[in-house]
Amino acid sequence: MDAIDTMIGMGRETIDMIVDAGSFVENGIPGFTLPCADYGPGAVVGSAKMDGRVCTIVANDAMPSNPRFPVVTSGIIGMEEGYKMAMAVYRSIEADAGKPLADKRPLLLIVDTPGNGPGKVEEIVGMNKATGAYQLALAEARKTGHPVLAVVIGRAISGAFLCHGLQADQILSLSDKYGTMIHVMPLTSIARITKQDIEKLTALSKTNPVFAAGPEFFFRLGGVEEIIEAPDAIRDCVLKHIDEIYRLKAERQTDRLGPWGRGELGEERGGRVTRKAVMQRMNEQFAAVADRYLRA
Amino acid sequence: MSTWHTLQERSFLESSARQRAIGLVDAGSFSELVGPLERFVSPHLPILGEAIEFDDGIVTGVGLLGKHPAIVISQEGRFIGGSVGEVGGAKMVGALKLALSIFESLQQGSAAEAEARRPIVLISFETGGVRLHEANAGLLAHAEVMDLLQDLRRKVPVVALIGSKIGCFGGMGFIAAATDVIVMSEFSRLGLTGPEVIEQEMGRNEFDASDRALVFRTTGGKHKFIMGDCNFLVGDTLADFRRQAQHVAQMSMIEIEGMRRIGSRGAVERQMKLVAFAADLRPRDSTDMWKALGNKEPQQLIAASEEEFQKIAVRWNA
Amino acid sequence: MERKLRITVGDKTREVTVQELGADGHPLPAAVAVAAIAAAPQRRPLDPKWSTIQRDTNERMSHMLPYLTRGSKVFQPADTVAVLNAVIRSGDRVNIEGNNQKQADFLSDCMCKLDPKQINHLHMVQSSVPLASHLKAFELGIAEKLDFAYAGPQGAAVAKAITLGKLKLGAIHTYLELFARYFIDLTPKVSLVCAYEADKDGNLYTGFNTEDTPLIVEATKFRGGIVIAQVNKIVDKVQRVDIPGEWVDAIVQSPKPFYLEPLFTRDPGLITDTHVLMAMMALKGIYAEYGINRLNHGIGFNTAAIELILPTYGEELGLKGKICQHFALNPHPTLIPAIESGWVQSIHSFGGELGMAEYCAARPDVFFVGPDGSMRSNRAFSQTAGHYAIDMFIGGTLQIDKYGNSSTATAGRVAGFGGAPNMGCDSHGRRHGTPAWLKCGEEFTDQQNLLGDVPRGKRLVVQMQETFQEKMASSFVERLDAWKLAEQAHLDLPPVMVYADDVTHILTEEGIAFLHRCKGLEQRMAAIRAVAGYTEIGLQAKPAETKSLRAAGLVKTPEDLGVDRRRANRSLLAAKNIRELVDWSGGLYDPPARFRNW
Amino acid sequence: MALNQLHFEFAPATPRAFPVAAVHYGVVGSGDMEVIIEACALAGKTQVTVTTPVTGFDHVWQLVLGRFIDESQLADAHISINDNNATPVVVSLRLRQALLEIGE
Repeated sequence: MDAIDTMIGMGRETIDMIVDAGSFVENGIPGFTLPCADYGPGAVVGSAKMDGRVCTIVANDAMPSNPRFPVVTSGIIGMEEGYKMAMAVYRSIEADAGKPLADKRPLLLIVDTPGNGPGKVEEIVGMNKATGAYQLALAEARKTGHPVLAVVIGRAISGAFLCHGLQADQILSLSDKYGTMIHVMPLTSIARITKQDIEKLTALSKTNPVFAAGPEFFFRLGGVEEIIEAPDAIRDCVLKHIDEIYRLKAERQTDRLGPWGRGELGEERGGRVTRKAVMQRMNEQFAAVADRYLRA
Repeated sequence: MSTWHTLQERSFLESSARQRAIGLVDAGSFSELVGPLERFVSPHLPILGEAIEFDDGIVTGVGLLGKHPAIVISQEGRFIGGSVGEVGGAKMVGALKLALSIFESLQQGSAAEAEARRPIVLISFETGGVRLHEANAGLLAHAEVMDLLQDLRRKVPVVALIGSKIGCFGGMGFIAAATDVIVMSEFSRLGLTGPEVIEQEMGRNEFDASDRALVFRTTGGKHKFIMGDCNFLVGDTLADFRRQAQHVAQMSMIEIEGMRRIGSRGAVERQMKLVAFAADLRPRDSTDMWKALGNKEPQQLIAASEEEFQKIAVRWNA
Repeated sequence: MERKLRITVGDKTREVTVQELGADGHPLPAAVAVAAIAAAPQRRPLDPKWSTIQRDTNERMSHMLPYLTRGSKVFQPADTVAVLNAVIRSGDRVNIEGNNQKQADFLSDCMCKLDPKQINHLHMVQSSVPLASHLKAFELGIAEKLDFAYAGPQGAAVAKAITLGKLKLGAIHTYLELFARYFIDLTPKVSLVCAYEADKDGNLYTGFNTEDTPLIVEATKFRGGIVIAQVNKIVDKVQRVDIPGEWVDAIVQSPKPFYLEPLFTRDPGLITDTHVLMAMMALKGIYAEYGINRLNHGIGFNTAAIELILPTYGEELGLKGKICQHFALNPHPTLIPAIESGWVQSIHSFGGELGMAEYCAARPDVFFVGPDGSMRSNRAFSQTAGHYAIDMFIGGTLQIDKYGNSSTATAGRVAGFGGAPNMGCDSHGRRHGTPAWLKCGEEFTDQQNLLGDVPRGKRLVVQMQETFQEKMASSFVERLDAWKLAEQAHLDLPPVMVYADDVTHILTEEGIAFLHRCKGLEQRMAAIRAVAGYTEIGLQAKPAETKSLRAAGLVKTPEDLGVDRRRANRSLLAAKNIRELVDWSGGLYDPPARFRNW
Repeated sequence: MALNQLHFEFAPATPRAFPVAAVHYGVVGSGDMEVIIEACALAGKTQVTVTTPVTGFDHVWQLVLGRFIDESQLADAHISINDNNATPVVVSLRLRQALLEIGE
């Protein structure tokens, strides 16, 4: 493990590092079936145990390419992948339906994805639905009481991070010492598209978290809960946060979790300070005219 | 002057975000919330020397559709492509949160009253998604919006109205997909990846972004209607869109839930069938898909007026 | 020893060498043609001293013969380079057909594959060089000298090639001027033209996009040159013979249809409120004022806006039947609503616009449609019509100097003139009178001063230009960039599109300057300043002077014209996007894919 | 390069007070601008703040705005403009249209 300099492309290995030894059963979620064995091969889903507790794993596998959709390679989330991930979540929710909060299985998202399928067929069929479906599934899991924890081990880029990560209760990230990438777009592309000077952007990105790339900046914006310093610390950190999420859900402190919780955290950490003021003002202004709309 | 009556016959495609917001709800009923006078401008654009807008490119407010309070979110494509940054994102999130709280407060009263006054959310999309100048804040706001869409499920219908120049792409393409009902005109587009990026990824021979006919065939209103991604295809006036919104406001929540493309295991299973269909077909062009679905003359569909088209188009049905 | 066979064509007999025979033993068509020339009854035997051109051509064509399919003038696309190699010699004057619309692109590409060691120093004489391959021939050293009219997108490449010494510039012309030189001192030896269809005998159908072909072929073939055509399709019988097969030496079906640039298509979606304001000013202040009935519109959003408010604002002003009835004009899609509303009686076109063929064919009362049912354009005739038979030219530019000279040249770009100056000038050979022409002449103070008591008319030449363009680039300048360009590119004179002495009106969003009504240059300059807004030129305007110019009717603001600014918005446009143009046309207009918005 | 803020003050000869609390008009598209005009007690003067990425045209702003004030005699008002490369003609047009919004 000492030799590891990056975890990019090691989605499957990471599962084994985190879960109880030998406990991962690929596709082994109750009721979960696939149309074919190599369906959405860039997504790995299944059940495992963590400290003896059953959990659902949803991870990226950067190695295989999708045999039916050629643009889907190297961990890209294509349509099959997105729906496969969504199905894993829905089946997990169903498996624990009616159980008390404490018995809802956690969902662990292992994130290493460079994007969504950028192809013509994807647009013809509607790539946006696949990733949208997965996000809604995760939101539903979270709201029905499942702890949902994402851990970024490699690439968490733009739309793919939105779908695989940003709907979690909490997000952890491996330190950028391991090449971890979290961003919407590399600075060079931002510079090209916004017609800004790259030197200026680079200088600004050192201090301004809103467009800079990297886990540190997302941490300051509340987008990342905690940064994990080394791969061998992932398991403990994951277990700690799952316990914390269980506790917060039990205490009905769900406002401190999920995308909304990250908004609040971003304010605490000084990263997104206008957000709250905007919403407060909206509520005040509505209050002043509410009668017109509620009693019309 | 943008009076409501003159707005009704106005082209939706030509209308600004504010004109759309005003015209989509009943005459004189729109109250803008956190409007330009509040001057919540982007704190990030000035650092980059980029022009700012007093409403940050998103109009939010409340109006009425009959007795239904309508929470309106309307994006302005002319300001930095309708992109979503921290302020605009917060306005969207705040408006959706407001819809939820209106719903909850109405639940306090009689059930009949709550039903009769059930709020509705109208989102007039015109955006490419995240604003790159404040990308991280924009991205996080997208996640918040999605989270709230799930909160509103089976409570408050969320309607996507897509009829503007830029269409709805990027992260906002996910958001639109996750709404309850999608209304489009044939002049607008919905998707994830913009044409230029597809060209860049696949090469010009596969996808020529300057071929607008191809671009519209792939992501335009007519195609989305055939694929079932858009529930209603309407004409290009504000009145056309408003009438459709009004219609949705009166539908039952069960009916509305039935219009969804995604958001349940059953819906996902239906989509998986569509993906499998595409995997078998390997369409080189959306018209291959149209033909496979039983549309014999794709060219006729392209040329057809919106009304004619609705009569003859065969749609995907899982 | 050379073996010769005797063959008979008509009533004449001639000897043919064995090399001129096809595999079946019959003479090849070019040999037949040569035989025919030799056999022509009215022709005396050729005196070698006076037929050097023809003998040279015959010799070259004999090298081309092996590539022609027997019994026809057709050669295979794969043999194109070899055919060109057979007929082109170093130092030749060569024409590659192409204007701002259709392009003989395949032949142009193939010409670049010639070996520059074998074939070089070509002198290109052609309307335009908008393709990359046009410039490549210079970079490769195949071509050396250029006489042309328009460079469009290759303007920068032309400038660069000149600077690098790769291109020797003859002159930049206007179209009509260059066409004229084809018949005087710039006759092509080899012309590479293009057409929609050909039959095996070389009859060409150039149809809707006839454009420059007849002129090039006539100039070339009647001076013993060689004409090679690329065609989209070889057919048994062409739809209409636009060019007789006798004037075409060889044809090839190009792998792809020839490139056609939709240069005159303007998306109404991009017309701004300012364009509408200026269009309103133009209609009220110029069209109505002079009763403009015979005219040409330049390319641009300003003129597109005028076309699109004819059925709305024009109708309201009661101008239908009084203005805009006869055009020399490309088939502008934005004119469809006015045509459909019955404004226009006739349009003769320089070229064909992509997507408009079916519409034009379906409106034979308006367009020049042949007995076969398709339109024919002809640039030479339309340019002539535009030069002599119109009363007004109105168009935009890039820069206007303080004297009123205008130019589209910018530093580093040799864009050329195209055909606009043939219309944006006074035709001094004109002798027929029309009310608009006579009224303008009467008002033309400085001209009258030179003529004494003899009346003479004047064409209206209107420059319609916003004071600032995108990114605050000023339209009014102290000195045209054309001067700088002339230095950089070693031009004889700065390329001026429209000279100040030809301009009658400058129309900006600030107002209209009636330059021809002014006395002398000083007053003209004051009138220009008065409409130049907040540009450096405009800022030199003196309020008192502007006031007196307005009082004298030499400058008119929108208010002076009674144009209501509140109405100046896009809602006045009869069509607001391409789709609405299609609707107006009843589905006959088929816009190019890149302009579609549905 | 940050955004530039320009400030101007005008004193119209025959002041006409702005009749409503505030009006907003326009969209900050490329080559366009938005404006807010608000009533504001300024002793018969009008102040203007322009926020723009463009530099070097301060004198043009001064003139365009001056002409607008001359024509409208707008007084006791504060005008806020967000500009994105609007040309003078667009600026004049939007200012006039803003007044038309309130029926002036």
